[in-house]
Amino acid sequence: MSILHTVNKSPFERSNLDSCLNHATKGDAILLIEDAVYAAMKAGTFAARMTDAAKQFKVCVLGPDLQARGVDPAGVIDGVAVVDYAGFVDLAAESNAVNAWL
Amino acid sequence: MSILHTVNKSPFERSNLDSCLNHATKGDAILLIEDAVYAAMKAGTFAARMTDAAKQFKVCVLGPDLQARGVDPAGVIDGVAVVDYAGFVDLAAESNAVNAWL
Amino acid sequence: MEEEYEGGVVKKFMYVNRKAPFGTIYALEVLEMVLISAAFDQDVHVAFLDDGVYELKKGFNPSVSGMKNFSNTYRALDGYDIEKIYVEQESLDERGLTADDLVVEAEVLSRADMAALMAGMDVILTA
Amino acid sequence: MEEEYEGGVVKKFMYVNRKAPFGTIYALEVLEMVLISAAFDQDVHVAFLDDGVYELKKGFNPSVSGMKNFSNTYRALDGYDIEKIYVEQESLDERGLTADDLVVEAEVLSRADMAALMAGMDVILTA
Amino acid sequence: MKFGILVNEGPFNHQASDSAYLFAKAALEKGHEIYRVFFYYDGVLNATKFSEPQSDDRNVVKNWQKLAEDHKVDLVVCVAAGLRRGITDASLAPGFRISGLGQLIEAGIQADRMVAFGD
Amino acid sequence: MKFGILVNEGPFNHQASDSAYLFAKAALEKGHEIYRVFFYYDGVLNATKFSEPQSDDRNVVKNWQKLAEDHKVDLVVCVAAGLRRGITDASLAPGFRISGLGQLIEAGIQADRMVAFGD
Repeated sequence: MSILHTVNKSPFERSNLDSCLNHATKGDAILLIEDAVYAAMKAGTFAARMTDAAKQFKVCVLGPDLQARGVDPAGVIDGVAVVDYAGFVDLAAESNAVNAWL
Repeated sequence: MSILHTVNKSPFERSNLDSCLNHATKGDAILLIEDAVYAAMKAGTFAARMTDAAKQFKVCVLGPDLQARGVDPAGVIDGVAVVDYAGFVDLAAESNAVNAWL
Repeated sequence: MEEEYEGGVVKKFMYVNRKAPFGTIYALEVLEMVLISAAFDQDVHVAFLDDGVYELKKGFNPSVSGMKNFSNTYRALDGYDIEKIYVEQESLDERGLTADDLVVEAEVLSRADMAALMAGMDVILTA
Repeated sequence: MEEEYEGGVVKKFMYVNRKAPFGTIYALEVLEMVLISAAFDQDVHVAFLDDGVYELKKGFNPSVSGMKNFSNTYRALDGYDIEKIYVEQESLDERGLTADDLVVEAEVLSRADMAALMAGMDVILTA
Repeated sequence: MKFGILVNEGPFNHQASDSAYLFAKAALEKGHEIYRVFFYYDGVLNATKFSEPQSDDRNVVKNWQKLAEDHKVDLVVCVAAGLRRGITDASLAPGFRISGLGQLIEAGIQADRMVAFGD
Repeated sequence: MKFGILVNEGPFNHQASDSAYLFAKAALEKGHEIYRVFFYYDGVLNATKFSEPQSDDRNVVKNWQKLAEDHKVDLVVCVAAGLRRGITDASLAPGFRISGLGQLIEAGIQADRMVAFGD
């Protein structure tokens, strides 16, 4: 049993990502899309929290949304995987349910 | 010179109120409307920050929005004034400009 | 609401309420979703966490704005055989609320227990 | 954009950008507002703070989604005589960005200086 | 005093439009003037003539129309924002007019205070 | 595998609709089935026939219509959410159909996974 959690808001603007991290359980996957991709950046005040999360969960970030925003995939936190939309589909298919933290 | 700042989002969900408090200057008024009225409640983890803010700024909260949400005006932080829409209009008229923290 | 599902599949549905009422319509429209779901024989769970706990606060009175007061509908949920209602303890605590402030008798769960409950769902719908 | 204002009043306008680009349209539509404002002889200030600093990040490429890449428009602002562009230092720092990451040469202000600048405005427009 | 009002969000989904309307009403009741209400971003959706809210809910579009009727308030919908979102002459409710974004800037110049409501 | 998709926000103002569309396209390209796309809340605004985006921007409404045409995807707009917001037969774009909220629950039952996109 595992859940794919999707988060789409900047961690600087909203509490969605925090709430997601507080409710994900061992073995779950977390996919950062849209404005949540900023949470995957190595630099900045949120990086420590995400680096820690990447040790507990399978954390992924949507490549096309990084690219749109000019975020270099090389600047993504170690342990966070960059996936495309096909990878998003695979993550959803591999999980038992998808929980969107809107 | 003084500014009326309006904030309309819950401090638990978004960073708008924090950002407003970081940018208001001495003599400014802050009006909590819509979901930001929860920030005026005496109880809860945000109360300390608002109690402090009420010492630095003229902090007001929109009564009809408290009422809609079932928040008792008696539970509002000391130093925060409850106003109606006419009071909102007065606050806007008395300030030099209105800054909506959307 | 006459729709009836005859397929025989029973899934665990969870409707997650995380938004404050009135500032946006999500609370009301999630509630409409929950009501419709009663017509399908599914295992319905309704969860309130984060600002969603404000949706259950007693004393709503949006008469000034003319917005709908949907508070009574929460109370009527058990008439629709929707009885699995959960509220998160930490979300209440952070907002200075207790179970006595709420219009329904909900099961109060710790954050960890809420997470464990979510982990077992088949369909999770949020707004 | 042929509109011209002839009243002679000159006010201090500030357009405040606090939202990340692409996730919502606010960044793009605030920019359209700023461009239109050039036709009126007003004292225009454009401020970037909080997630708004991401709007100026180099390297936008939203080709996958087909959304408009409005990055070049920021660079073209001085062609419209819009030269008072301010970015907040603390907002950059929190997000691990520096002035070198930005597509425009903006004046970098401390949060306190940004607040002081805002305090002197006549009209503040945000989204 | 002359107020300009900016509405950034559509009806029903956000309270912004209700707040703006109640502010405008209160200002008029106190003898102030509403120079213009400008609808931008999703705010343009306040001007659809097809909205049919439930009978026990308020009618946001009608509220604006009544304000325009009773107090000759100028309700302006941004043409560019409207085109994207399907608010054009074909869907525009009576009482609103479609015009350029310059009308917002002009309201900022002419009005004594601009007050914005949004998400 | 059968996917159900829920779209909570209107076009242009939020990326949700774009993300949902690109997810659906990728799922179809991988040989999955889209059981239904359900438009709720402001998501109903994706179904307006009056949208005319600028020529250098994507056309969100047309994207959905093409998906429905090419892959027979069932695009359902919630009747109650639509009425409030002015999405009725008079404004509905071809390729979409209006129906009850039960169609969302049914999609939740029939599809192997529900994926939601919103604000």
